[in-house]
Amino acid sequence: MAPVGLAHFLTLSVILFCVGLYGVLTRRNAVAILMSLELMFNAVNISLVGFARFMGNEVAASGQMFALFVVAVAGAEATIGVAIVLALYRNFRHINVDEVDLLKW
Amino acid sequence: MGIADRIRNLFDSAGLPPALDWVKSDIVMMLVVLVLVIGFISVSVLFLIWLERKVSARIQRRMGPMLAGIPWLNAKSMWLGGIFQTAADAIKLLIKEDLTPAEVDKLVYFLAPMLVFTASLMSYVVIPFGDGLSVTDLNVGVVYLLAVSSIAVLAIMMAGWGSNSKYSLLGGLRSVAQMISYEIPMIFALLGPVLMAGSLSMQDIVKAQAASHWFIIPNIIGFIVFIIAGTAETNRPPFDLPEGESELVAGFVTEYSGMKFAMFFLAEFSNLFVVSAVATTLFLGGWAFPGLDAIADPAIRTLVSFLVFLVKTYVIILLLMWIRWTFPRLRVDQLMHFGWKTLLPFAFLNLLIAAIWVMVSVRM
Amino acid sequence: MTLKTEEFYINMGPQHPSMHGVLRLLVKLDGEYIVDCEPVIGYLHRSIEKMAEGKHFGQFIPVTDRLDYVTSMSANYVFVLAVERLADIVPTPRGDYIRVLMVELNRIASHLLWFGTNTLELGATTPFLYAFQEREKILDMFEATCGQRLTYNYLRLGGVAYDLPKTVSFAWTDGVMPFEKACEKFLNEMIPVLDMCEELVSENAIFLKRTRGVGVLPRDLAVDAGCSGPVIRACGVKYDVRKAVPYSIYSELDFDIPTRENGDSWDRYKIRMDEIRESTKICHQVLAKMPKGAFKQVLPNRIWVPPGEVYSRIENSRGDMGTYLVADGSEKSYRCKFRTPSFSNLCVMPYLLKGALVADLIAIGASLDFVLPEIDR
Amino acid sequence: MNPILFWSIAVFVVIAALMVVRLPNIFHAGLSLIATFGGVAAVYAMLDAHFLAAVQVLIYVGAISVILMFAVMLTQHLAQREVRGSMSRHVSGALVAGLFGLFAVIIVNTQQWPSGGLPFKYLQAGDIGKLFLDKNAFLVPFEMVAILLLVALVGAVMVARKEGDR
Repeated sequence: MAPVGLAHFLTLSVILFCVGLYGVLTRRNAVAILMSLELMFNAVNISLVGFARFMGNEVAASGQMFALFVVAVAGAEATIGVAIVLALYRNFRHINVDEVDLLKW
Repeated sequence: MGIADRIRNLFDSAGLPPALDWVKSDIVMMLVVLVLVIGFISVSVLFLIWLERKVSARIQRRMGPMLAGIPWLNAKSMWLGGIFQTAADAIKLLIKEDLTPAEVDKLVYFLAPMLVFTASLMSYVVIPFGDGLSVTDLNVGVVYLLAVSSIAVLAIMMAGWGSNSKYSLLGGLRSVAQMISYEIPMIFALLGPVLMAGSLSMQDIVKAQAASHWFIIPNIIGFIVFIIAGTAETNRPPFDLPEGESELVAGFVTEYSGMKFAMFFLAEFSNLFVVSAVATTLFLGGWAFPGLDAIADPAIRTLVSFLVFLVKTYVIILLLMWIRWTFPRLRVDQLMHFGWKTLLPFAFLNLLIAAIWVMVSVRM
Repeated sequence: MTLKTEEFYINMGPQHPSMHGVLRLLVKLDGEYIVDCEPVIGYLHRSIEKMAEGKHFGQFIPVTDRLDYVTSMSANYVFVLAVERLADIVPTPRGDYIRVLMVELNRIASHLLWFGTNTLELGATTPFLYAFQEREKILDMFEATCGQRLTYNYLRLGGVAYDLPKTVSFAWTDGVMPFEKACEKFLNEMIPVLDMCEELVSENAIFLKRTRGVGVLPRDLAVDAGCSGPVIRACGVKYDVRKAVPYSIYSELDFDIPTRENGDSWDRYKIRMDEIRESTKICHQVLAKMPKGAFKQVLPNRIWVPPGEVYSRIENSRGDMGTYLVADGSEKSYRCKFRTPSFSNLCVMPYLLKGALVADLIAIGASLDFVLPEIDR
Repeated sequence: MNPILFWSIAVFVVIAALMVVRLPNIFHAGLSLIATFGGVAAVYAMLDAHFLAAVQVLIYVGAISVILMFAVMLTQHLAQREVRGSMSRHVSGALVAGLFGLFAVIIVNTQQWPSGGLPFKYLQAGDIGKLFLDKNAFLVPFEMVAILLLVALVGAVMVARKEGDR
C-alpha cells in the first residue's frame, strides 16, 4: 500500500467525474441529470482540495477557497436547474428529457 | 483536552499496571467515550420525557404519570411519582407489534428513523459539557453543529416519502419547509456570540465568556431568535405542524409504530437537549461560572463546571417546555411568514449590535 | 403556464379526530389551499323523528336527549314546550324556574366544552383542562338532581321529573351544602377561572393569528343561510330567541345579548365567552327568585292531545332550535320535525372554506361549533 | 492518513456514485447522491480541509440535496419507477466516459506529483475568513458570488412561478 499521495486523490476525482459524465449522458430523467451534474462538481472539488493539501505553498493553499466558490456556484446552478425542471414538468406533465424537443411550447 | 485525556489522567493517577497499557490507546478510549456519551444521552432523554410529562401536568393542574413508580415515593409528592414511567413506555414500544405497511418503500422507510437518531447523536460530539469535558473540540464546532442539524431535515423527508401515504407526504413536505426556513435565522442568531468570541470552537466561546461576560447581554435579541428557531427546528409546539394532530392526523409519523416511532420520539427529545445545550454554551456562558477558578482541585472544578452546565441547560429546557404547553399552533403560511419576515431581520439586527459591541469594547 | 399541480382530494372524516362526531368533508385541495369542500352527513342518522311517531309523548322525552347530547336539557325543553302548547298544560312556577336554571347551566357546560375542544384543536392543550374542570362541577350538580351526566331525561310535561336535591356534597363544596348554596358557590368560583382562561387565550398572539380574520361570514349570507346563535350574533345580527320570542320566564329576567361586528372566528369565540357570563347572571336571578311549591303538575302517564299543530322555539347553546309537532288526536305525535341550528350553521362551511388553508378548515369548523347528532337526527 | 481509511472511503464514494447513475428509482438515486456527498465530506476531512467538510455537509447534504429531493417529489407520483432507456445509449455513454477517464487516469498517474511531506499550512476557519475578505486575495470573487446567488434566487423564483400570481 503506497503512502497515499496526490495521485490517489486525483484518480478518485477522475473516476467520480467520469461516473457523473456517464450519468449525464445516459439518464432520461431531468432531475437525475442534475444529480449527476452535482457529482461532477464534487469531483472537481476533490482535485482542488487535493492540490491545496499536497502542493503546500501559499498560492496552492487557495485550493480550498476555490472549492468553496465551486460549492456556492453549484448551489446556485442546482436551484436554477430545479426551477427549469419544474417549469418543464408544468408544461409536459413529465420530465423525460428525450421527449422534450419542442423549442417553443 | 477532551474527555479521553481526562480519562487517561484518571487511569494514570489510579496507577494503571503497564500490562494494561493498550487501554489507553485511541481505539479503546474512543469506545469508552462513546459509551459514556450514549449513556448520558439515553439517561437524559428518558429523564426529559418524564420531566416533560410532569411539567405539563403541573401547568394543567393534574398529576401526570403516577402509576409506574414506587408507592411510598408517589405518596410523598407529585414530582416524585411515576419515576419508571418512561422506562415502562420504552418497554411497551419495544414489545408493540412493529408493523410495516404494504406499499411502503422499504429502504427509505427503515432508514429514516435511524438517520433521525444518528443526526441528533452526532451533535453531542462538540457540546462542551464541562471544563475540558467535550468529546472533541473541533475548531469548526458551530458549523459542524449546523451541518448535523440539517441532516435531520433529510431524515424527515425520507420518512414522509417512504411511508407512501398522502398524509405523511404532506406532513413531510411541510416539516422540511419549516426546518429549512428556520435554519437560516438560527445560523445568524448563532453568529452574534461567534463574532464576539472570535472563534467557531465551542470551548473557546465558553472560555471567552468566562474571561469577559456572558454573551447574552449584548445579543439578547439573538438569544430570543435562537430559542424560537430552536423550537421550530425540533418540531415542538407552537411549531409542531408536521404532527398537527387535528389536521394531518400525525404528519410524517403516521405510518410508523413500535420501535421505529420510538426513534422519532427519542430524537425529538435529544434534539431538545442539544438546542438548550447550544443556547447555554453560546449565550449563557456554558460551564463558565464567576467563582469557578476559585476552586483549586481540578477534579472538583470539572465536576462543578459540569453541574453548572447542566443547571443552565435545564433552565432553558424548562423554558421550552413552558412555551410548549401555553401556545396554540401556528398555521403553515404564518409560520413561514414569521420565519422569514420577522425572525431573519431581527437576527441581522442582532448581528449588527454584536459587531458594534465588539468594535466599542476593542476601542475601550 | 401555470403549475398544474393536480388537485387531490382529501377525505376529512368521518372518524377524523376533530370532526365533532361523524362528519365527512370531501375537500378538494390545490396544494395547501382548499378549492372546494362538500360536507357529507348522515353517518349518525337514527331516524329520531320517525321514532316520535311510534312513542307516546312521555316515552319520547328520553329520545330527545340523544338529539344534541351536549345540551340535551334544551332538546327536552323544546319538545316538552311544544306538547304543553298543544295540550295547553301550564307548568308549575317552580318547575318552570328549575327548567330555566337547568337549561342555562347546560348552556354554560356546552360553551365550556366548546372552549376546551376549540383551543385543543388549535394546538393549545392547557385551557382544555381548566374548562373541563369547571364543567365537571356542573355535571356533578346535574348528577345530583337527575342522576345523569349526559342524557338527563329530566324534564316532564308540566314541570320536571324530581325536585332539586335538598343538600349536596361534592369534592368542591365545603362539606354538605344546600343545592342553591352549592350552585352559587360554583357560579362565583367559575368567573375567575374563566377570566384566567380568557387572559391566556384571548390576547395570545398566535391565537389571534389563527382566528382573527379567519372564516369571515358576511352578514347577509348568515341571514340567508338561516344561521343562528353565536354564529349570527358574530355578524352583528342581534337575534336571540329568548329575547325575540320570549318563552317561559325569560321575559322577567334581565340579561343582554352580546353581539360583534366582523363575524370571524375570534368574534364567535368572544361571544361564547360573554354568553357564559350572561348565563351565570341568569342563574343568579333564577336562584334568587326560585318559588316554593310543586315541581310538577300531576298528570296521567299518557296524554291524549287534541288534533292540531304547533311550532315551539328555544335558544339552545348553538342557536335557534324548534320543534314542529303535528298531533292527530292520539297519544302519539303524527309528525315531529326538529329545526336544529347546527344544520344551518354547517351549510355555511363550504363558503367559508373557499381559498382557506387546510389548517384553517379545523379552526373554522371548531368556531362554528356544530354537533353532528343534531344534524343527522 | 493511513491507506486503509483512504481506500475504504474512496470505494464507498465510487459505489455510491455508481448507484446514483444506475438506480431506476429516482428517490433511491437521490439518497445515494446524499451518501456520495457524505463520502466526499470524509475525503475533505482526510485532506485536512475541516471547514470545507463541514460546509460540504451543511450546503450539499443540507440544502442542495433537499432541493433535488423536492424536485423529485414534485415531479413524481408516489414510488414511480423510471422506464429503462434503450441499451445503445448506455453503451455509447459508457464508451465516451470510459475513454475520457482512461486518458485522464493515465495522465494523472504518470505525472511526478509530490507525495505529502511538503510544509502544509493548515487553514483555520479564521484564516479562510480573512482570505475571503483580504483585498488582494479573494474579495472580488466573494462579492461576485454574492451577486450570483442573488440572481439565481430571483431567477429561480421567476422561472418556477405560477402563471396566476404574477
